[in-house]
Amino acid sequence: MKRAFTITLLIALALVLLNVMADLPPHGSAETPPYTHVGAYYLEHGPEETGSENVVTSVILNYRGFDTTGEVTVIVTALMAVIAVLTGTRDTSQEPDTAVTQIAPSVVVRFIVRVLAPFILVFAVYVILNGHITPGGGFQGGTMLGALIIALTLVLDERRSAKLIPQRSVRVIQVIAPLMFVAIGLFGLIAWGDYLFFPRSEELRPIVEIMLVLIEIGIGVGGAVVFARIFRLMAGRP
Amino acid sequence: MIEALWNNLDYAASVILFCIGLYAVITRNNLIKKFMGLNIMETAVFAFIVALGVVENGDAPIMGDGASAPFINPLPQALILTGIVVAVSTTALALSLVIRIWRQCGTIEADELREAE
Amino acid sequence: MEVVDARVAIAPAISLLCAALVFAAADHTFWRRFFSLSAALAKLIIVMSMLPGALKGVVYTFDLVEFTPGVGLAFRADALGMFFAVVSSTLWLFTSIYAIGYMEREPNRRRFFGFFALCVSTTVGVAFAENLLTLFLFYETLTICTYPLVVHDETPEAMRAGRTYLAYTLTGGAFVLLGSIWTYQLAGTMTLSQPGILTMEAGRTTLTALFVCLIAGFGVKAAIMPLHGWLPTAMVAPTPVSALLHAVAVVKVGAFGVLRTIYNVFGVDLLQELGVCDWLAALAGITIIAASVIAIFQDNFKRRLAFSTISQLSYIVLGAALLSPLAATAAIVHIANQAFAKITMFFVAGSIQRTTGKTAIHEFAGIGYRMPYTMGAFTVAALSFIGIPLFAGFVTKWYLSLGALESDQWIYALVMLGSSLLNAAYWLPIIYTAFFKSPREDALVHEAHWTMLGPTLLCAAYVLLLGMTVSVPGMPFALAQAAVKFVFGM
Amino acid sequence: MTSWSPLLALFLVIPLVGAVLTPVVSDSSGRRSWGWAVFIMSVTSAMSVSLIVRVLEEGPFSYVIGGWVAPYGIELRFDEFSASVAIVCLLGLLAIVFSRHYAPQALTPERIPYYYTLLLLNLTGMLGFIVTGDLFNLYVFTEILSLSAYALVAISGEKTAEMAAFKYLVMGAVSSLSILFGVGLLYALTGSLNMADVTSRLAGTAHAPLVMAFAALTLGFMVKAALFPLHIWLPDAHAIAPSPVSAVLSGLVVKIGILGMLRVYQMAYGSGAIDLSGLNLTLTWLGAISIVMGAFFAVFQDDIKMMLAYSTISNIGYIVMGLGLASSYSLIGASVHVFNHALIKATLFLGAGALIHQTGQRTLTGLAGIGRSMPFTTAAISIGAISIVGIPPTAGFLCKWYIALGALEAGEPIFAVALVFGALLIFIYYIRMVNAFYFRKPQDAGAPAVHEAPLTMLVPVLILAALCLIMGILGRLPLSFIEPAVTRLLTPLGGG
Repeated sequence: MKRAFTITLLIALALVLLNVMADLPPHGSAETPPYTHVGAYYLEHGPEETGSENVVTSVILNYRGFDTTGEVTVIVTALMAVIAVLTGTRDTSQEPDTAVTQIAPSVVVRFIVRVLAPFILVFAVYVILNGHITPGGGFQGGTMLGALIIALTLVLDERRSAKLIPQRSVRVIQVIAPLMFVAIGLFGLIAWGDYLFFPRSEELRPIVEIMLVLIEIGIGVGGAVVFARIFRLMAGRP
Repeated sequence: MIEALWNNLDYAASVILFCIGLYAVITRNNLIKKFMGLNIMETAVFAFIVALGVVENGDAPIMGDGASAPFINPLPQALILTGIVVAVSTTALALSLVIRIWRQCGTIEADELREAE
Repeated sequence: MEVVDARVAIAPAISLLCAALVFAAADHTFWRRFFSLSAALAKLIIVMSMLPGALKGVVYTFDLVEFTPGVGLAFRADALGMFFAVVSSTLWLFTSIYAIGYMEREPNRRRFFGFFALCVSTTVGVAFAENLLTLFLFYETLTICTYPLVVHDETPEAMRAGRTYLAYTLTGGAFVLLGSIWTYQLAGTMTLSQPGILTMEAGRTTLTALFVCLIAGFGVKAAIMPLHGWLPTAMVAPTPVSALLHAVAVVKVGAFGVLRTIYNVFGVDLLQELGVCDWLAALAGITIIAASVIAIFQDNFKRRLAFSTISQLSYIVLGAALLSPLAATAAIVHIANQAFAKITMFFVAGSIQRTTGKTAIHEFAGIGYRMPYTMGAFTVAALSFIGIPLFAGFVTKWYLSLGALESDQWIYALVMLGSSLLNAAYWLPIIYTAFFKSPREDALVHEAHWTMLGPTLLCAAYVLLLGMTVSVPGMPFALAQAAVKFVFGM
Repeated sequence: MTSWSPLLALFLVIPLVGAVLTPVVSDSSGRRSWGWAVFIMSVTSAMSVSLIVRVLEEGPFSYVIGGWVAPYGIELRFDEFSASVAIVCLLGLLAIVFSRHYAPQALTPERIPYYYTLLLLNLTGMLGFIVTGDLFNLYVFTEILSLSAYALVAISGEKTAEMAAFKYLVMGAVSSLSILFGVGLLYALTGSLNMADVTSRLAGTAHAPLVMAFAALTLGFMVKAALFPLHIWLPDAHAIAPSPVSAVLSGLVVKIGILGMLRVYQMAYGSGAIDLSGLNLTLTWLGAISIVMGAFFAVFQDDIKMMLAYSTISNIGYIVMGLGLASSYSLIGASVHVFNHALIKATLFLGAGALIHQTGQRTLTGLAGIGRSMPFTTAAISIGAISIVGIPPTAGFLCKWYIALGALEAGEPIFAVALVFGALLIFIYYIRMVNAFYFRKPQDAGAPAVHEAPLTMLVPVLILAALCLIMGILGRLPLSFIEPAVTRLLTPLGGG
């Protein structure tokens, strides 16, 4: 009975939403408010004001840089939350009973992953570094790097996979993303008087490029370590 | 109304996906299935917002050589990049909570947990 | 003639300070007694120092804090407020002396005396309140301060009495809050300095609803019949608390609130137009008769006193509801007459309980021989209630009947006569058993401790004084007449 | 110094960096992370004071990040309503000071540094939420504060903590999604994300999506504010969380929902494109039901923190009713009650936390007669109890007075009656609490001698209790402070 009630409720909600969607400005046309207002400004002034051809990266890092600062803080909050919930538990059953340790991956998987690892690494680094020229950027590269570390953890035995993330300085690296972003922001504040300010003039373009790449590296490495650590924590390893 | 809806088909699809996700969240008993439904809802909303920026035969907003005039609006894509990472974070926390619940109560079925309480 | 004078604010502040000192004085009894008595004396002196000015028509005001224009805490000692403050501060002095004697071996006296002082500071606060908000503030704090006194013994029965007490008085407080907000919204101000701030343009139904709301709010503490439930059950408290509750603080605050509503919030002519007061007068009349009838059948001495208080309080409400100058004088004067007479009776009840441990009336056989002075004081108070001339009670009954005839509602003159007869019916048997029945045990004189006997005799003397010196200028009666002149605009 | 505008950006960045660095700074014992957290919060509080002084002098001001002019970049806007950052900083600082002795007893040592990190992140999220003027930035900060709130509920590791946190997470995530959906719709209609810009461009847009956008936003914020039908997650979450966290959750995080609704109202009234009378009526009715329902359930609880959690629902009912009545008096009352209720609820939760820390008992019967052995804490709790009921000299009174006045002015006496008698119901369960403390014998006389709470717990509770009284007496200050913002909010509607 409960199920029938929820279904009718959801159908009603769907109908209301469909009616709303019908009245929205037509999909795909160039005259809709989003396309003519802020979006058009970004497309028109993006490259020459922010120095990066990839307008999406210029929006993420430059126009709406504060959003992305908040964004990397969300990842770090997630990591802190996972650590707070999973480590230091009171109950005695400490042995990690998840499936990761029991099923040893077949030799074919182990071999292919070990062969592909360097290529994935190179491609990930490329995506991180060229975020402002070609599609990609800190987040995308960071996720690839994280996935690589997770794949290697699955494949390698505990002793060697622990070395993938440097134990001593892990507490700093995992928060490098927001730190780097804020550092560049403060640099902008000190040098040009406004927080997160990227100079617009032509001759200062190299400095802007360096700032963008630094932020990309920060997000990439930070993101990768966060994803890998969340995975290891869930597997019951520090 | 129908022909306007036909034109905005992408938005309609995201609405349907949203309702499926909500159905899963409400009726599914297993905690993991519950927030899988949540992920479906999140994807639906992200799809809707990205679809807002699409332009007829528009090109990706990369200003390199060979890119033609009507570019896709970059702003929704930037927003959704953030949205996806938020979804991942919520899922990570939800998964670790489920692991803790499993270790403490031995079950992740919502009704059994309610009796155990 | 308005004069800004800090004394109006100092009077309530004194007992707040005393309460703090008593709480701080912890367990060494000497300091606690010293603080209570010195604060009582200081307050009495301050209030008395303002009396001559008030008699000449000077009104002392003092603004404490202003939340927003028209909403704030402010004090104003007009004739009515002055009258009530004089009565409560004199009685507080007597009750403090009596309480020191009575509470000799009781546990946690620190808490008792601290909240005791707080209670009376709130009573004087209500007396001097300039607007409904200050009145509501002290009205609510009074409830909170008297709660620990009612549940002082911490027995389950006391806790239950405390719970009923809170249930009634808090609902009353909520009604008063609703009423004051509504008045502010209708009249734009809440001041009690004018003879009536509301006007007819708010519409008959809203005004009647507001009147019912305010009267219900104050009526709970004035123990008008349907709302009187808490009063008999609160008898469980120690006697000084019942004395404080039933003669000085709580019930009088309720009656005072009713007077303020009728005279200062609505104003006499608006009420005449509304015609709501006839219902109130009828209700008060019924309460007087019904409470007296119930009192006859009460064997426990304090419960009989409680029902007699309910009926006496409705004298005040009746006097106010008759809307005639003479009845108004009677209502205001009765605050003093009832206070002194009732407090004497409670002191007597306490002395008997403390010395002989008896509480039921049938055990009082021959008590007159063993405690002649205490029972003598009781007889004076009883005669005053019955309304024998030369006693305070007679003054009220006389003016009330005149007022009833003046506003041609002769039925209430009959009610006065009937209540005198009923009073005789439940006081005289006690005097008879006390003096004319032979005592069972040995008859050696065994009076109460002087700290308890002194205040009893003083109050009885005061009852006599009030009764005889009606026309003497310096007495509170003149204050009552000044208040009536202001309210009726004569 | 106060007019240096990038201070507004630093105001958010410094606590953010401080929060993120806490695990790096702390050693195993967690003492250093406590010191670091107190330092960061004090710096942030100082900045919030200078910002408020500036808004007092110059009125609302804003700062564009990265120098991009308003609709193209992110604009941080600080108006009278954002003065509530003061209460966030104050309460956050006192909660952190309070946890010095509370955390080692309630949590395992490894979790202490992460406890302070999550607390700082939660406070940063709230500060960001209040100060930002950009819709999507609002969503991001909501996520930061919600995620840390879910984890803080689960951090105590008690039996039902994880389940309560999971329930809170699912409902919180759905509500954030509905907020994002509302933001997406507003973006589709106006093409911009800056609140002021959206307000100016809203007129003349299609009606159905506009109503849906506001409905989605308000629904999302109603869940965050735990309004009546969507409050199910609150009692378990606030009762099981460690006491300083419950104080922050009940005092602040729930208020974020209210401040979100205020932002929505600013946009709706500013643009005038939408008639909110239907929404207002539902909000008022839901508020009234919340008051009575919250108070009613609280009466039957024996666990002291569960009782306080239900009283939060009831007080949120007051604030939402004030919002729904949409008259200038009730709006002023509601926005000041956001401030005062945070103070009062924090006094009660921290006081209760101190009691539980010292005696290990959570129920009223267990805490009987505690008044004698812990006089100061129970005195503070009694002051908190009296002010939550709204007895005149305390902080709670003025707001209720204004909301009731607003109700009467809006011609709805029924709500004034509901408000006054709701306060009555609330008083019943607080008298039960005070009754248990003072007027009942301690249960087992043989219990080990319970002595007063340590200083780091006692001082915050006493400061908060004193503030409850001071804010009551100085009632005029916040009222006149909020007045211009409310009149500005209502003027497009003809003064309200």
